[in-house]
Amino acid sequence: MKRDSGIYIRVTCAVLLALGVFARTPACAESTADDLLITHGESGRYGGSLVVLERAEPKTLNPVTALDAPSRDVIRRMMADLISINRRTLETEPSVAKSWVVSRDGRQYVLELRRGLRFSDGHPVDAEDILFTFRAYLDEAVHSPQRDLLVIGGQPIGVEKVDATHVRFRLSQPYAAAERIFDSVAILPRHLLEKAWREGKLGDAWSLNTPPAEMAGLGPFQLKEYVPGDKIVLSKNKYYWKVDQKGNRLPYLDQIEFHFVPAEDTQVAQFIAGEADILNRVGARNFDLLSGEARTKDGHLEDAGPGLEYNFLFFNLGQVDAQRFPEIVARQAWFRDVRFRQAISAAVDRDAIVRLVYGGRASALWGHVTPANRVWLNAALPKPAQSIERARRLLQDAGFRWNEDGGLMDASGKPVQFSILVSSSSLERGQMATVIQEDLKKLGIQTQVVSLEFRALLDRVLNSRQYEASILGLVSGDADPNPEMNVWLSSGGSHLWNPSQNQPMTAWEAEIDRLMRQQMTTLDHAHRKQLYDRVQQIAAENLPLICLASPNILVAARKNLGNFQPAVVDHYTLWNAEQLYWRQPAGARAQGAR
Amino acid sequence: MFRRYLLRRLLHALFLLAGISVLSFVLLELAPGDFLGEAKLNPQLGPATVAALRQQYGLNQSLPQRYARWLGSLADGSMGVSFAYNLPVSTLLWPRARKTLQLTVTALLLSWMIALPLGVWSAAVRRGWLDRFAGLATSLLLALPDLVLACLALFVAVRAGWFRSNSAVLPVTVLVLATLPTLLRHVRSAIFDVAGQAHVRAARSQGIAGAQLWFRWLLPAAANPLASLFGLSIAGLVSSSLLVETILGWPGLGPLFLEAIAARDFYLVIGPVMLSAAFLIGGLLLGDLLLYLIDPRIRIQT
Amino acid sequence: MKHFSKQARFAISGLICLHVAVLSAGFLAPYDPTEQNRSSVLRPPSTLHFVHLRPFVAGADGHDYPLRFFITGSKYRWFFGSSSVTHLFGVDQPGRVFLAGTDEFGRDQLSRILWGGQISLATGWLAALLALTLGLGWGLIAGFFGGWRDTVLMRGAELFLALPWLYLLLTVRAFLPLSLSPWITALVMALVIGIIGWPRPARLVRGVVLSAKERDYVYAARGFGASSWHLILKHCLPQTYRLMATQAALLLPQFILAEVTLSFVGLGVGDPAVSWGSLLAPLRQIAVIGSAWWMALPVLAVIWTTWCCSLLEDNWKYTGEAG
Amino acid sequence: MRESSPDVLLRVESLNAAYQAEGGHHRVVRDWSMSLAGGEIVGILGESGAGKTTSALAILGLLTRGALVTGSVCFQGIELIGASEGTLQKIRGAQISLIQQEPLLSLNPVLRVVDQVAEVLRAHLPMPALERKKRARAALQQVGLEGEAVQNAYPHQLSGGQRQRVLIAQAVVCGPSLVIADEPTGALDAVSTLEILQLLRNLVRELHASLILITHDPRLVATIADRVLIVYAGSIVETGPAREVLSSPLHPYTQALLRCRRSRLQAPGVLHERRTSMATSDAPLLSVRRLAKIFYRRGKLAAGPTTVRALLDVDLELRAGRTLAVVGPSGAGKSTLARCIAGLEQPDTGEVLLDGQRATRDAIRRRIQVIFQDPGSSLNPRFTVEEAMAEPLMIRTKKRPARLEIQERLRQIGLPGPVASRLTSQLSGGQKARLALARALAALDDRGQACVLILDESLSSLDLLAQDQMIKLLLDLQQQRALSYILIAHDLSLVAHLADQMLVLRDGRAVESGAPQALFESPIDADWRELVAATRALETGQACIDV
Repeated sequence: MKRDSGIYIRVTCAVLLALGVFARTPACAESTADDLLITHGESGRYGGSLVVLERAEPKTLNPVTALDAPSRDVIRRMMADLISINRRTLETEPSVAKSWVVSRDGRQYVLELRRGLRFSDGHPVDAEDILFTFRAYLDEAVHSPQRDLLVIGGQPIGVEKVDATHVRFRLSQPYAAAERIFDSVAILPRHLLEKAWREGKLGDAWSLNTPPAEMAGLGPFQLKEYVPGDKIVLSKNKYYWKVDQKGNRLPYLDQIEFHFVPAEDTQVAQFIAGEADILNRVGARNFDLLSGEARTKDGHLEDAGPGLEYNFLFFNLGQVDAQRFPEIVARQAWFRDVRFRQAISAAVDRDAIVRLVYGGRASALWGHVTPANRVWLNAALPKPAQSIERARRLLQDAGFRWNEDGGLMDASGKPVQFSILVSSSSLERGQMATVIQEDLKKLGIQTQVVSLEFRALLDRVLNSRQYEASILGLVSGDADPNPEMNVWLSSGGSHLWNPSQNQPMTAWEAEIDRLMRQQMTTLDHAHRKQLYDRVQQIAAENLPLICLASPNILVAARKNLGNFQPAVVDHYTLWNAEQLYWRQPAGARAQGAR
Repeated sequence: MFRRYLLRRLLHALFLLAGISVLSFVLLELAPGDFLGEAKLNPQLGPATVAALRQQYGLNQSLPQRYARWLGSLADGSMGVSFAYNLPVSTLLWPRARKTLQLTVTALLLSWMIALPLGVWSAAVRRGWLDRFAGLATSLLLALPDLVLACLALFVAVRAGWFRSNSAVLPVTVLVLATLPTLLRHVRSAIFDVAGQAHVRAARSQGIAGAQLWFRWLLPAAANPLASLFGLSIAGLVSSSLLVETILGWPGLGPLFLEAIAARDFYLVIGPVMLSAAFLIGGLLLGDLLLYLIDPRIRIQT
Repeated sequence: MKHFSKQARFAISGLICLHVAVLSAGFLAPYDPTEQNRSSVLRPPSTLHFVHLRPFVAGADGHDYPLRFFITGSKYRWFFGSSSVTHLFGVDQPGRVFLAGTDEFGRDQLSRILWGGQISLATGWLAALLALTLGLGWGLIAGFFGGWRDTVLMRGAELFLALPWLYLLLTVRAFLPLSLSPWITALVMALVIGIIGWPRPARLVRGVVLSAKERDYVYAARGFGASSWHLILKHCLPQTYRLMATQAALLLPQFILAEVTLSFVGLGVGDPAVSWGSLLAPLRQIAVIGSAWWMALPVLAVIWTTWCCSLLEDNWKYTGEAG
Repeated sequence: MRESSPDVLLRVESLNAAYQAEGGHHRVVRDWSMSLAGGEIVGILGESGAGKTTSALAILGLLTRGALVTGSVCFQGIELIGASEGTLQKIRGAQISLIQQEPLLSLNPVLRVVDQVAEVLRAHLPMPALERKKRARAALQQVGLEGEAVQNAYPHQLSGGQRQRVLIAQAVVCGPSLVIADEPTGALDAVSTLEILQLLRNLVRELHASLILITHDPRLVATIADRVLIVYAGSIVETGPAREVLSSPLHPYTQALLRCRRSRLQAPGVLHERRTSMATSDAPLLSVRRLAKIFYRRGKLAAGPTTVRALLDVDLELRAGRTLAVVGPSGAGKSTLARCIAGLEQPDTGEVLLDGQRATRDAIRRRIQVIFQDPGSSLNPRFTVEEAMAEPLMIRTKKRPARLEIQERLRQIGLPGPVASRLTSQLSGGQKARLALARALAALDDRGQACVLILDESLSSLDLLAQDQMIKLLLDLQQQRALSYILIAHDLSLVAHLADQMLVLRDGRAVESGAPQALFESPIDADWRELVAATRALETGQACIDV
């Protein structure tokens, strides 16, 4: 991101300078005045179908109300946003908006729309569609899960039409990297949805049972067919607004099929059998299995390095009902002692976790920002190796003693033991608990791993607070710190160790609150980074989350799939679906696989 | 008499289903966590939105209110609304139930078609080394949980290159293997129970022997306990089918149900629960009716 | 023992051996079942080679370590309480002997199989006992009295069969304390499995009682003025003994394995406790099946139990007719 | 006895059969030798346990694997002892047919009878299914089972006589040259017995086959057999032409058997006269007024309910110390009547009065007891004799009875000390019957009130000698304790021997009643007349069944 000294900051992409050059290419012959986006990457060939596997079925195709990952995966292929975040560079880039200018105070954005855009049903797009889209998202009656993102400083962002191709957005307060919020806000076709919205039924529109003809979007693909429980088939949107460097209109693929396969093992089996073309994510063991499998010679396995997922151990530091759970309250005295948490952190062998749990395909973590997030990572954080001696010293300082059997006791002579909650559906976190258990045994701490069904676990952590320690993982959808607000603000619902506090309970939490709020309204990147570095430092010192490891993004695809460039944020493999193509003639492959 | 009996049993079944639905509602309510539990973790969702959603889904209503509404939704055939899908449960249920039924009916027929001759054969060679081997093989199948069996089958299929995602061969095989040992044991012991009866010696004294004796004479006589088992086996198959479908990616009720359970999608859980309860009760009823048809002696008892 | 056939004697001694081995797990197992050897992860079973008839194990450092008997190792507790450090066999440090390989954490599979049997067998037997007792009582009453009582009880059993158990278990888990000691867990599991498992035996018992109560000697005793309880206990109950034995043999392995499902809702045993169910859990991944066959060895323990029980059941069921 | 005629069909030489038992072998068949010519009818006469059935099974190689068989059985030149299963299988049913005793147990309960006959054909003669069914129907027709309804019925829907005919049809459908009939008339009344005997005789004549008739009843042998073998305790003790042996028996067993039979042939009512001297009050002890009971049966699928009238307005009176006999064909409602009187079944209408008063449950239980059809089945096979004896006492007195009392009671019925610890299933038929009697007596109250004992065919299944012993015991008891009996039986000679009064039931109605003498001498009801006639014919050995 560059800045100049003018009132407006003009952010454009270099490629836009070449605008209009390809106006007369055959692919877009019918709309000579179109603003098309020219993509990087190889120019491919047309045709073919791609089979992608989803772990679950999408719940809806309505972009406004979609909550779950599979729905979003499919919808993103069908819809487009104004500005999007490049999944590989993690920086914003123009999408339906050709360019935008930001006012100096960061409170006004004027976006310029591409001309001549059409929805996949051929209906032209204009600024009214944009206004409708934001009206819909911001309508409280619709209950869009994304509404909160569009409410800044308690005020919904204001949207107004400047002219047919310009839209102005007003923010009630400066908001850092505000253009990132446009990512994933899908432009809705007013001609198809306005009626439903006026009737208050927008939430019910575009369910899985809606006929494809009643849906349209600006994404590279459009709905072709839905087979309940089995698959969703998307076909090419012939009005898509991206072209390759030869001016060929994207996408290359005729269709994408999303097959619903709940078990990872079956996904792997389907990939080996040649029935699936892409594995969006596999575990380390299956990755090794695939690499050893002779029949996946035509498969390309890629370790895309660490993602944005961070797994951590945390203690219950919140308010617990002393009458109902006196035992937990008594133990919280240890958990609240920062030296205790530091000792635990020192005793945990993160390298062992990386090796045993992830087969080496992960990074050990000492802070919540993973190495994948190079922009925001505080590289200065210390990365101490496992040290039982240091842990013992810390415990000794905190008044803990050891009995003759080597068991740890607190100052009052009570043996130190606690339970670690893990989700029974997460194999990896269960295994981490096993490693930690053995590590802590060396400190004389007995731990019990309690494996619970995920919802039951969440209920304990967030509502009943009947737990002592737990291992969870969070995945950031974006590299920016703003989506992490809910985790780090003491009032946040994902402030796991002590959620939804009215007042920060400790000084360091208050400090983090202040820093996080400040960075949000700071427009200067360097300053923001400074603030966020400090957050990371405080977190690493006080260890509300004892971060353990971040698994690598492991993906697989057919070797002859062109432009396959896995990203480290979701969707790892399909983020550039419009550019994917089959290197061999499509017919030959189709016969081979299906 | 038969019609009255059938009518009475159907009435019982209806009461039973009503009871199951009430208990299911209570149990689901008592279970920790609810549909919006995870929403708190979603950084994009504020507490106000969560509260609004809770209102929209009717999660803040009392249990009797919700039950009454659900009963009402039975009348229009929708069986309530799935929170996640925002669709009537019935539209989600039926296409998948058909797939599940396809799988279970095939597996049911196949496993019985295998279990009957194999069970009779194993009774015929009783205590021979072949019978012991069969016993060991059934022990092996009994000792493997359904989940492991499914994974093993998947692995073998992949290694051998037989794996096809759209074919029902693998799930049916797993279901058959999972059901077979119990059926085999019961067929074998039912045949033994009959083999000691006087009419068997009478048949032998008339020169009836070998396959004719075992299959045409003994098997019908042993059908009584097997008819009850038939009913129970339907129920068993439906429940293991849900697991196997999820693992092997069969587009039946299984994945939908397990996901709904994990998500606490209230009515979407109740739907399959009621459906599988109906399967189960239907299966037991079918077993009793079958018994009635197979065993003429039952017809004179009340 | 002289009333038992050769087959039954084989089965009984098989079961006794198994239980003795499991009870003396600490002595027979060379290592602590939770001890992780993070440098020896997923090792296949050690091969023994013999030099002058003495068995040796190849160590990671290239040296050979002789297998020693009655070696001193980690401390363990006998089931009757006293603790000891003597193990039946082992090798000197830093050598390691893994006769059944190691798991993902480098824990000795053999030790885990032996120790795991304690909870699994206890749970299995207790659950079978409970399910059979409940089923027996229910089936006796339903079958003997018949009429509306039969209808109510049998429909009740069907209700039990059809309930969404997963949710009940989740609820049960929510009301239990946060962490349970392994033996309490085993008890809870046995209770839960027993309570879920009784309707099937109940149906079968009812069938037996239905025919048993029509016997002439029951009529005769009724004619003498016998009370219902007399008829149930003296005449109907003994008729169900054989069925009970059969059911016990069939249910035991099922109940041992039911733990796998229970651990999903948090009712299974968690680390550091071991059970056969939890040992089988890694087999749910094809990557494990494909790369570490020895992880499937715990199945043998379950198969052995199942097979012995089925041989015994076979014997129980049919010796009456043969003799 | 050895014959070496050229047309000898079956030759048995020194046949021995033994079962494995604790501490060695238990020899059941000892050194049998016999031979059989084509077309001959031989009777094997002996009491139960004498080895009759075992020998038949041994001939066909049907004994269990634990049994030890030696000797030689030569059938048409083929040695059957030690022959392969395949060889035997071809002979069984096709060349030698066995008609087993107890037809209900010998038929598959879940197959239609026509199919059961067809299965035998299937085993021996390959032919299309339709043809097979036709031949099976023809065979059933031949044995007198006509009409699809009967042929398509299941065994439990048929009467005893009909079931027996099905077994015979099975036996003859393949045209064997030897038929072995094991107690073919066991539980049948005189009319049916005669019919079955006639049928068997005609069939073997038609087929030019031989017949071995195994029975405990000398009347049957006298009626159709050419030759007879008398068996006692596993050995053949006497053999010769039937009439000769039966008219002048040599062996003491045969003599005792026939003596016992002859005592029944005395004019009916002899005992009655003997008893009229006994002082009894004229007031009836038990009276039954207009008793009715209706059963509902499930009909065929989708058919409406079918009612079966088991009893319709039955009246009866019984004085203390007297015996009332209830006779009638099976299904006439005899057992239902007994159960209604004993309070084991609730009648729909009508009442049961004891001493002129409506009887309470408790009174009924203390004063009326039933001994069932098969005394063996009324004893729990898991109980020891002592436990079985203790049961009624314990129930009545609500406390554990003294060992001495039990032993005293067992001694009274002739079951000595060592027997007490045996399982009831190990007793002989006669012992079981006596134990059942003792149990019923123990359940009755001793407080001097007159009691009723209902004997529901309790004597029918016993051998003649055991029956005789039992009758003596009953008569003694009647005198000692002023017991009244209701005797339900199909054996008219037995009834005539014992009863003071008679009631003839048919289809739930009382068709005749009165003193036995009157009923026997001037029968009114047609069926009853036929039954009396048939009994006479059997008793006198003058049945005209020759064609």
